[in-house]
Amino acid sequence: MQVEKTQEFRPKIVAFCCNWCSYAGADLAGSSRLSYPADVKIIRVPCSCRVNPMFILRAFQRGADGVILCGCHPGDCHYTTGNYYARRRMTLLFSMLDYLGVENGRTRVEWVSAAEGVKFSATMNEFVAKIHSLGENVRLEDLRCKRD
Amino acid sequence: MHRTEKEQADLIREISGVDTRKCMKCGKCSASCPAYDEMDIRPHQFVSYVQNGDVKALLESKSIWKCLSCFACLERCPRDVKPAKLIEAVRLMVIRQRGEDYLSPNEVPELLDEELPQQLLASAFRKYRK
Amino acid sequence: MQERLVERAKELLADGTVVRVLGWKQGDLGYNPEPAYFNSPEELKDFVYDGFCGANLSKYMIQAGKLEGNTLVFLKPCDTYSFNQLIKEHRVKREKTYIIGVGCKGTLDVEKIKKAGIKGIESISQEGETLKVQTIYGERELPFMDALLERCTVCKGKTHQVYDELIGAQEGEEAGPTGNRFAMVEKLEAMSPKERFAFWQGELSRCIRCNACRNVCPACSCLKCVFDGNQFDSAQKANADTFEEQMFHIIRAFHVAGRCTDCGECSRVCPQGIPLHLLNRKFIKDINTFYGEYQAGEDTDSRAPLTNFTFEDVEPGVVGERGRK
Amino acid sequence: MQRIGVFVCHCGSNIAATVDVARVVEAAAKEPGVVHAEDYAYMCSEAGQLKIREAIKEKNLTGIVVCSCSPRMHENTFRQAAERAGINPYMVEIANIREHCSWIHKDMEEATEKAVILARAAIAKVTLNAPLQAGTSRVVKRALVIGGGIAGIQTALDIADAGYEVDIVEKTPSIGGRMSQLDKTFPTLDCSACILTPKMVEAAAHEKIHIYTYSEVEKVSGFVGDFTVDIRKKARSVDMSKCTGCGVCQEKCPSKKAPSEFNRGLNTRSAIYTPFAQAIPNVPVIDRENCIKFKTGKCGVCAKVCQAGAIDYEQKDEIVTENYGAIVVATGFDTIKLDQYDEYSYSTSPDVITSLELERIMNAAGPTKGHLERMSDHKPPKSMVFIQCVGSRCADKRGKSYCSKICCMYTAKHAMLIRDKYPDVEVTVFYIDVRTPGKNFDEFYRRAVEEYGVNYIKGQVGKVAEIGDKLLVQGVDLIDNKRILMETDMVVLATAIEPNPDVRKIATMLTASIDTNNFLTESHAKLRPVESPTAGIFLSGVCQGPKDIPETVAQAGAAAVKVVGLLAKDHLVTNPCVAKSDELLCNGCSSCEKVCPYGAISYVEKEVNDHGIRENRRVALVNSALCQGCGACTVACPSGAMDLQGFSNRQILAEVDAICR
Repeated sequence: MQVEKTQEFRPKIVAFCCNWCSYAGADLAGSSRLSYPADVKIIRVPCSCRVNPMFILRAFQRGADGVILCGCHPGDCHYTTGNYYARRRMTLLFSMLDYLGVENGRTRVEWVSAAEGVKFSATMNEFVAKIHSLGENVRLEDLRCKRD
Repeated sequence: MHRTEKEQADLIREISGVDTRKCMKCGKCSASCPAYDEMDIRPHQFVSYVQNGDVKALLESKSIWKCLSCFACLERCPRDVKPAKLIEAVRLMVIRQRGEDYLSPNEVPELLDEELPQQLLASAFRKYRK
Repeated sequence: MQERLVERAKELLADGTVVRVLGWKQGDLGYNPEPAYFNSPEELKDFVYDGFCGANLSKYMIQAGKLEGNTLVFLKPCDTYSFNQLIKEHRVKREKTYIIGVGCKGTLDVEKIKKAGIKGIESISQEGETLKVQTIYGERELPFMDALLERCTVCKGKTHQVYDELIGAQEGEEAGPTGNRFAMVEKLEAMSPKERFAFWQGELSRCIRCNACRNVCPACSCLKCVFDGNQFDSAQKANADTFEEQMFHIIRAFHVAGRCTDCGECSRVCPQGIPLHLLNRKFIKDINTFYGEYQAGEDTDSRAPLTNFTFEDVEPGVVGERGRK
Repeated sequence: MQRIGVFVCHCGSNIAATVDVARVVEAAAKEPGVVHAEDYAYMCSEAGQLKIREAIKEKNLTGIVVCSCSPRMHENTFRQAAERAGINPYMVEIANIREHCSWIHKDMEEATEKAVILARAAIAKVTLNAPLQAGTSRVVKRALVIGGGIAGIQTALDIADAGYEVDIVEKTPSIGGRMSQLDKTFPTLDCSACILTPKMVEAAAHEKIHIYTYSEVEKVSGFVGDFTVDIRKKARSVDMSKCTGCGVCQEKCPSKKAPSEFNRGLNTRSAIYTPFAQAIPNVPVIDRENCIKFKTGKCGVCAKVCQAGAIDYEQKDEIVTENYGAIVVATGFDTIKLDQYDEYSYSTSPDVITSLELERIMNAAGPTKGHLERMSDHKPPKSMVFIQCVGSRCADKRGKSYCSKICCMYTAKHAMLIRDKYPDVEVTVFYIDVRTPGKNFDEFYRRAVEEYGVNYIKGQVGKVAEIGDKLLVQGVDLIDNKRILMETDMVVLATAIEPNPDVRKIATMLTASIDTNNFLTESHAKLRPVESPTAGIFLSGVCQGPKDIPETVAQAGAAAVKVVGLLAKDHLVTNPCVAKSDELLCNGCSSCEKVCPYGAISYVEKEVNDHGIRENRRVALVNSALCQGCGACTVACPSGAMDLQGFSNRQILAEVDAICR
């Protein structure tokens, strides 16, 4: 699925990828030339359990339109258990954000293995499409931090 | 509206939802086909003809009327190509060009008899109605 | 009851069991007793225990544990959950603490009394289901239930989780009013995202970042809060705009998730009347739904939900799926 | 203040064709702290690295950012270059503008814009980098090989020959694996057992090799250089130290109805059994599910006839705990289940068999003593049909998407052997493509056609039906474009292979990654084909992907070399990107300790000086030798006392800020 480009809205999307599975999956998507929109920028973290809710909120505060966290499939964590903790943390955090009225589609967790370049690309395409449908994030941006 | 053969091939792909590029030319569709010997253009060739934009031959082919729509080819295809859908799409194009239904539900009771398999009826509707 | 507590405190001071008492002291107004140390029998003359003694003294025991000698602390049933949780987190010293579990009839919300039109409050007394309020304008009355703090209308029980002795209470006592503590959370969940956003925008934009919620919270026991430090570049922002308060309150609620006993102190002390407990209760409700019933402070050794997992835990996508229903 | 240099790689046209590198240089140069920015065709080349080293020296750089390919490719290269120029190797950050940018975007404007942002994020991060010092950890000079097939045996032999201790853990009662089930091997037609058994014997006799058969890996902890593994030795019910391997017990065992695993269920075996004659060890096991003694309490014949007194009905599973420096996975494969392929009548007709079953039928030690016969009536067939690609190259859920690689060649082998031994038998092979890349492979296939007269027909078979005692094969000849309906006596299905189903459990224990087909993932598809991305875990044989015997043996040797390279080290340099606790901020709450998978965090009571206040506090202490740097603790810590070096809170936030700017 390819996302249609619109002139007016270029979403800012932060993708946290664990070093061992998802970052490698993204590399594989790259070497397989499986495209996804340039709006997605990847931050490498050692494990999905390294992602502090603070990082996600900060991204929103700075004007991110969507944040996605990718890690190894449950059971396949390089550090054995990291993604299990990440799964609980993110479930609760996303539920809280939803409770506060932040559209749920702006946050996502996806498990992508090092062999799943196709899934990585497909996930990013879907996620960007979702963000396009939600439009610009106006609810969470801290206007003081906005720079033009 | 006049379409080029290439446009017609695209239309067949669109109607059928078949991606002809997925075919690895193993021939299992033809090998599975109970109407193979009746056909002038065989199921595996349908895939290839559409892929190559050779639609005119398909439209004139008698195979589209010989296909039983039993879907054995569709079930057994290792690549999930669905040749039966292609044949059906070609048939549909022909029927649409003709502009009229050849089978009306009102005529059906008269045609029915005890021996007739249900599948034949379903297949007839697929073939002779728009 | 107040007299019995003072008497017992004096005995424990006298026989050297403790060197100080942590309790509530008469405030400058009739309805605001404050937590205080009493270091001698004489000082205990200002000791007070009535319906306005809502303050949860558990957190003060962190400091008390660092002082010389043992401390006597009075804990209401729900305060003991906080104390237990602090034991689990190695923040208080059980061996340096003498706990008297005090009976509790429910604590009062002065804002509700004021809203009922009662002003100039001097003292209170309870007769049956009625609260009698002595004011400078004479005696006034209102139903006791109508004056309770929200948290006491959903009492989590009158059983002390940890104590050395009980006064005015016994084991297995029946809980106070037990309403559905998640009623408001459910109501919010049923709203559209837009409505929810508007609700919280309205509530949280009143926040003045006085940090009272943080300072009173027994789970917020960090030596230095991340919002005062530079590790996250988040120190002491002012409430100039939309997201800073949300960020503070989300993170605060997240940090206490699975550790919060739902003591309700945050909402009680908020000078702006923000229902902060609704954030904590959302986490509690989700934890109960996703990972099984869990009450922080019920024990001192279980793993908290966020430092635990099962292989079959729900996926974060559950939030969206639930939303579509 | 940091002095940062930014180096933008063209990667030939890989990056430069889609990203305007000059603009990236220009934009990077404007970032705070950046004092040097340049681009070069190949930053990873010696000349490119020289540019980095020179710039570090000339401009007194304190940190560098290389905008290039994935850090998984060249992070180490650039760290070493930095170190050679005298700055700490951890003062290097990579902006991945190839895999994550130029290769996936087509629009130059868009890609350039993104590359600039990625560069900014890396610059923002490196500004906050601090020099890190790597520590060291020990290397246990012993390796574990999981799986005792040809891959495992070869790996173990090569490691042992290099002078290191190796343990093999094999699930079944004997080593040997799939290769022991094969009759002949392509393209030379040597007898499989003749070339395998000497290796089995050599492994068993090797003083450095210890073999645990009928055993499974139960638990793995630790990390590269120092794994701790629990091995479950399943109760054999036979004392290995007493058994002489005389075989009387098997002969006398009254329960003989258990299907023989070794013969793929084509015949039966006794309840006390060795899988095959050349089994190593030559010590039987009692299959308790089929043993009358275990089922009813009565019998005990084997104990009575055993002269050595080796039968031990009371034996229990035993757990052995061992330490290893490296672990090799060699768990091999099985054929897929065919219950979804009704059209080939495999489940209904005994004369439709898999190729592996045919191997057993052709083998002199097999169920028919090597006589080619139908399993239904034991008559010799007059004609045989081979069907290729059954379950391989399938897009549907019934089969596997990949080519199983070995089927074309073993089918040619079977066809040839049958035509050689039974010239009267007509042999027809239905194929989709014949794939013969390998030394002497195509020549072999052509011999089958030209010398042995095997009839190859292009076209997949649609249906196999039972007609009386015959099989009716319905297909097409795609070249002649004609229907084929032929009666035959036997049909052999070239069934797709899949990784041993146990491998998923093992991969989870090892935290080794696995793909959607359950093949273990290699660290790099081309350059590190025998290493798992998890350090210290190596791959041997089909567990990594379909392979024939020569490839398996070659890979087994390669895995052994990698293991030996690891075990030869005195110590390992550890990753310095580990957690670190700020004792002034630590509350002593133990949250971090609870989520640490390595037990690397402990608590100590110690006096701290908090801005003049001296007091005893309970604070977290990270053992940097045990910590692997996952960062779970950093999020569990509410006060932010716990941070991860190299991926600190502030570094990640700086990246977030740079991206959202």
